[in-house]
Amino acid sequence: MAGSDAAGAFRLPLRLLSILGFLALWALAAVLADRAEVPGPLEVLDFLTREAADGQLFYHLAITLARVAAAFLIAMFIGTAVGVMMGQHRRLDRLLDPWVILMLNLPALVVIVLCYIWIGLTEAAAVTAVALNKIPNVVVTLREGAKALDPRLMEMAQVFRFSRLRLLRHVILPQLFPFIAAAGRSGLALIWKIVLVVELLGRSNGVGFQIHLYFQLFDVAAILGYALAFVCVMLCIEYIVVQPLETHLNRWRPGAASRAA
Amino acid sequence: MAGSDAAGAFRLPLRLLSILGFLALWALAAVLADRAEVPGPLEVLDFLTREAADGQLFYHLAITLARVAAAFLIAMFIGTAVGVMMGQHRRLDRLLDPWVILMLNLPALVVIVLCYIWIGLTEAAAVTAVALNKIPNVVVTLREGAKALDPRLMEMAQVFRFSRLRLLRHVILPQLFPFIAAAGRSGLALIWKIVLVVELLGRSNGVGFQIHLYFQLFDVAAILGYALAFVCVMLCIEYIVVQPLETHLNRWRPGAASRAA
Amino acid sequence: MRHPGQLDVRIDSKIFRSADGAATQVLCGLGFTLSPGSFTCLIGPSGCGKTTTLRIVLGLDRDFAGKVTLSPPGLRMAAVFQEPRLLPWRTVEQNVRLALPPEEQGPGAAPDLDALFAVLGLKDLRARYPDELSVGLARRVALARAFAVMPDLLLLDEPFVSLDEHIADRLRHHLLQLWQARAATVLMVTHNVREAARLADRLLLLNGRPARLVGDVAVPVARAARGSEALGRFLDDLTREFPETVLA
Amino acid sequence: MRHPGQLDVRIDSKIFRSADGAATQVLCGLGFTLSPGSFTCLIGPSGCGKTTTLRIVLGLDRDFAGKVTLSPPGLRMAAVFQEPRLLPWRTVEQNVRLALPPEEQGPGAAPDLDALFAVLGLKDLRARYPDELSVGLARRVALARAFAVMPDLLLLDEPFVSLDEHIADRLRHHLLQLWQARAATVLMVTHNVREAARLADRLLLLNGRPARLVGDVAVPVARAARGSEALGRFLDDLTREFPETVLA
Amino acid sequence: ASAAGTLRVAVLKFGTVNWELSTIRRHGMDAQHGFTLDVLEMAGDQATKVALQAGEVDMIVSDWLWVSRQRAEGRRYTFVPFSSALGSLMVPADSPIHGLADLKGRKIAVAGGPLDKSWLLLRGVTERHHGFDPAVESEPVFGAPPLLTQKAEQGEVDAVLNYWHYSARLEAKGFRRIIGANEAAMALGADGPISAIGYVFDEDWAAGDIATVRGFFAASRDAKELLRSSDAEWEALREMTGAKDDATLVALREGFREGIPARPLREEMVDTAKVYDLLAELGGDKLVGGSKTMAPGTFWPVPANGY
Ligand SMILES: Nc1ncnc2c1ncn2[C@@H]1O[C@H](COP(=O)(O)OP(=O)(O)OP(=O)(O)O)[C@@H](O)[C@H]1O
Ligand SMILES: Nc1ncnc2c1ncn2[C@@H]1O[C@H](COP(=O)(O)OP(=O)(O)OP(=O)(O)O)[C@@H](O)[C@H]1O
Ligand SMILES: [Mg+2]
Ligand SMILES: [Mg+2]
Repeated sequence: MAGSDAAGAFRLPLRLLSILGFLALWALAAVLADRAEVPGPLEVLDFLTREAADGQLFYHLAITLARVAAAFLIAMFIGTAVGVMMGQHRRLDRLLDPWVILMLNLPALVVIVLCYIWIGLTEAAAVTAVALNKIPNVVVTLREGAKALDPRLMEMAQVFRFSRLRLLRHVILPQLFPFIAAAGRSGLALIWKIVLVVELLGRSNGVGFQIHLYFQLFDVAAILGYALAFVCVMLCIEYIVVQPLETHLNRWRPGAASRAA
Repeated sequence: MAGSDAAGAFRLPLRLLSILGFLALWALAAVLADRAEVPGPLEVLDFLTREAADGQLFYHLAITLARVAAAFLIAMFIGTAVGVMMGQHRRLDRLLDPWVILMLNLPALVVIVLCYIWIGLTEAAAVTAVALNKIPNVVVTLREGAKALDPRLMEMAQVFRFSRLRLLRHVILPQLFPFIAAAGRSGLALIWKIVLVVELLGRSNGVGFQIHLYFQLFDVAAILGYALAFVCVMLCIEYIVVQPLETHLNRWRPGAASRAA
Repeated sequence: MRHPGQLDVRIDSKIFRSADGAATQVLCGLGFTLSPGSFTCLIGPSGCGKTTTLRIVLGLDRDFAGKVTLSPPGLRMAAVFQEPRLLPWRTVEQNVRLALPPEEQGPGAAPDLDALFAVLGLKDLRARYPDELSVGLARRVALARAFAVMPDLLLLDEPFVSLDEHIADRLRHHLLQLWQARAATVLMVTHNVREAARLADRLLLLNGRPARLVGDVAVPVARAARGSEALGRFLDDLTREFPETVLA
Repeated sequence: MRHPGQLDVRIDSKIFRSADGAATQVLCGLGFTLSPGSFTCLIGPSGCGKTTTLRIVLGLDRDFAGKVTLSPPGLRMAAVFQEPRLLPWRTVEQNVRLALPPEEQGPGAAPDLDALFAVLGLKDLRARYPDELSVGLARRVALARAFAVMPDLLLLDEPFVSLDEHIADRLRHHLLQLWQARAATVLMVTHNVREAARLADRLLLLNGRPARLVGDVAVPVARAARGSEALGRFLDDLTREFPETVLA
Repeated sequence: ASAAGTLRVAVLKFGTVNWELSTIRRHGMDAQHGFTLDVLEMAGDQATKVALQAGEVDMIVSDWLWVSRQRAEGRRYTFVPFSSALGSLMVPADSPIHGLADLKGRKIAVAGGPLDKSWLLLRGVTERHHGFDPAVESEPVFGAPPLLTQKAEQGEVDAVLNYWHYSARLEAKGFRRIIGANEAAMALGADGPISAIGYVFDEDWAAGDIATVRGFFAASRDAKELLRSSDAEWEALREMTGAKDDATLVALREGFREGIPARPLREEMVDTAKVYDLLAELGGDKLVGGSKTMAPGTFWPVPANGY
């Protein structure tokens, strides 16, 4: 596309602009509302610096991130494996399908409480509960991906006797990539939301624990502070890890070269 | 595939088998655990019949379903539109991207509380809060779909001067279908989970309201009863509406004819 | 009756940037004018830039130095791409009908496609989906789609490969009929020089890296005499004059 | 040195069921044996079932009545599909290397592909991605992939379409060399009867609905004499004998 | 704000406050006192706060700490005691724990989080009388109250500090009470039991419809009186309490009756202020939001009506 080169140069400014625009809108809304339940960005920043100064912020953030990371890896791994198998084998799909729908629609609360009751009030129970909540989502997304696999490429691989590993790495995974990206990105967000509930119900630290503590006091600035601190971490992960990786993995698409500049 | 015809005949039995297997496993677990907080299927069924008899079950189920349906339609519609636009226009993508990540990672709690405070404790606020929670997930999934659109078909449509509507209906939507299916299926589940929280925080009816009431009494049979009642509704929707629709929309895939039998 | 257009093509330079960062100039100083109602064939070695030229003419690639003008604007255009490019989720007939201009979309306005499908041997396959067709059948559907539009300007990229000679001959004949009936302007890419000489008024020969116009030859044989010896002599001359580009 | 295989093909019936529920019998009572080291061409009108036959031979379609035996099992096999079927996310060189048998995958064991790429005119394109290639170039990569495997059994589905005659001739020559050097068994589909007569020992002619074997002709011209008049005469005879199937 | 004469209250559907409100409605006490009671039943504590802040109801039930904090931030909420039943620390019948000193190194489940009043008081009294802080030398586990009750029954924790009605349920199952939060407060200098929770509303709204508010508190007093004296009333409430057996119902009934505020408001205010200072010290800024003493006006000066 003409002009796409120029767009590359605008990337950071556009993003910055977008973030600044958000902050400006928020500040304006806070000034207009003029109520304690609607704190402005400065109040939230103020809270965050205080909380960061006494180390609380990083302590809880780190713990929550560790839980999110563990549950994410487990859920993506198991979910992708099961989803691809179900997408490829119709019998298995029919057999497991009701279970997936059940797990998908079981309220987080139920799964979490059952995990805490059965496994105990432990870290393992917390991570298991979160992973169990997320796995069916990954399964459902990756199953669609596996169903949309190009049979022509699969046939090619069969004729040239690709080993299982080669088939997976060079034929299947690249085709699943958009689905993995979708499942991963919305998955990270979902997991973090469930971690909040898990921490509320049975953990003694973490961002979710803090948010609920402040929710009892109805301290909106503190709630927003912790929420946005996590959002910032996610923004960093997105821009420092995910998007460069995505650009690299998509470099074969025509026009990718000029776009990535 | 050889034998796929035969598999068609097994479809219902396989599924039934799967559901029966689940019930059997559950009953076994309950007997083994032999504790009040692990009720068996019969206890839950008993609760459900009582709750159904006095009309409570259907009342709360209907209200929750209405909320889920409204939020689902709004979220899918807006999310698909925004996601496709972002996937197709790189500038817009860069501009809105931080907002999407923000919305994606804002805890459900924060969005819900802010909606209730700003809009009031109304049905509209509840549905808005749920839709706001889900929209970014749809956006993220459909954006991947829009990025993976086949440029060759888009060019064909351009040469033959397809109108916007024709392009959307015959070229774009069919390609987005796996992504819409993934977003829709995991979306319905996500929405229902958020509706539970919304009902906890500011409604006086609905399944979420009931589940939390019974949670305070730690009546696991009641919690499971309401959760499973909803799961049953979702199973019905899946098997009566979604899967036949999916089969119809996928009838063009080679081998679909023998598989659908 | 609308009038077919005159097409002015001037491509000063077309550069591709590939994923490894390398920039390759594919076309350089390419200029030609197609007069209304003419039939021109574009010939050149595999990978030299023929498809790129067609894409530029079709307005699908705007990232080049130069200018393409088609007057008057708003002509009916159709193309047969090098691959069939059918919508896999629409039947054969739907694929053809969807490409019709808006004014022919309604049930009443829709042209009768029976004759066209009969010529192309697609009569029994209207309800089939593209993935259920052989490659040659899919190609014929792509041809049917372009023919059904009754275009003023028709661009074809190697339209008759993967077809047996019987059906290919029938389709060449049909193409000529359509061209004459509509007085359409046709630009066709082919590797088959014999085919080009039989169909076209004029041959544009492309070669080199970057590709330039190395020859612009009017076919000197009257259409009626194209079955004869005269065509053979013309082809021999052509092979002698452009040994790098033509092997007939 | 491994030994090329003998291929026994017996397809009693092949039926396709399309999305509209209609069942079409495509092949009926097709039987032939390819002796080790032979070169056979399969010829038939577009859509008659040639690709279907190849897919059955390759083991990609098991839903048919009949039996295909290849002895001894474990032979090296390669195919050139009718479409290139490259992995779009792997470079030209990766696409070729990934198809090599496991024992040639390691960095030390990998064969030197320079000569092959040179013959195919792909030398400068090793690092390109398939979507950056013209159709003819992509087809050449698919050929390179099949040739690099050095197969005992090679199946080709219209391998030389979309190529200009210069490069097509070079590739036909290369194919013959490979065939002789490996003593491979080759089964090739083509619409170009002249090409078939130049390359093959034997022509299998397919026609009808459902398609049956209508002719099984040994090419009576010595390989050395295939440039000559003798080939022309053979083709004329063939056209006379099978007017429905052959038009040379 | 609602139409004059109507009072909208948001409460937990199965909460203790709703026992009182449903008694008021069942006996038409609202009409007797010249107002209409409109109850919005919700599923969570936070939901009632959201409802009050969104202007959806006139009154909720919460604690004076929250009210004081809100007043410090400029919102004119005020508080009228509802119950003095605070949480208590429970252990299984056969537990080796017999006093606060035995808590060292034990796993204690704490409902409501580290800023919970009862927990802070327990920490204060243990520190003062036994020389260690359970937050440091025991192992507190925070979590949802019903889940913690469950965990205590399963024996996964050694002791559980929970709201009174959860404690009452445990008592019915044979658990022992080690100390109640009110005892802790008294051990730390309060003269008598102070209220835990109370009705919370905007004082400006109350001033605008004073007759209704007075009527409500009169009705509230009548309902409490009835629940104190009549066991039959509790049969009507049985389902609402979720009691599965008679022992539980009795424990809940006795707990409720014990918690009915009986002291003069003035004395209670003085004691509450003392406890506030204590909590401000123990809980820090996080708990009280920077105001070291209880905000003036936290207690609504109910005109002499018997409390
Ligand atoms: N999946 C399918 N479902 C239904 N019909 C099919 C399917 N695949 C192929 N066919 C039909 O089977 C017939 C033979 O197809 P095949 O691809 O073998 O033809 P072919 O001889 O290779 O033709 P071409 O020269 O055009 O490549 C065609 O009529 C085709 O439409
Ligand atoms: N997106 C792209 N990025 C980089 N190079 C490209 C791209 N598209 C085409 N090319 C290169 O441009 C050259 C011309 O391609 P084009 O498709 O026009 O060839 P062609 O003349 O149509 O060949 P063929 O006869 O094989 O179809 C080729 O060398 C091709 O590799
Ligand atoms: Mg081309
Ligand atoms: Mg074929």
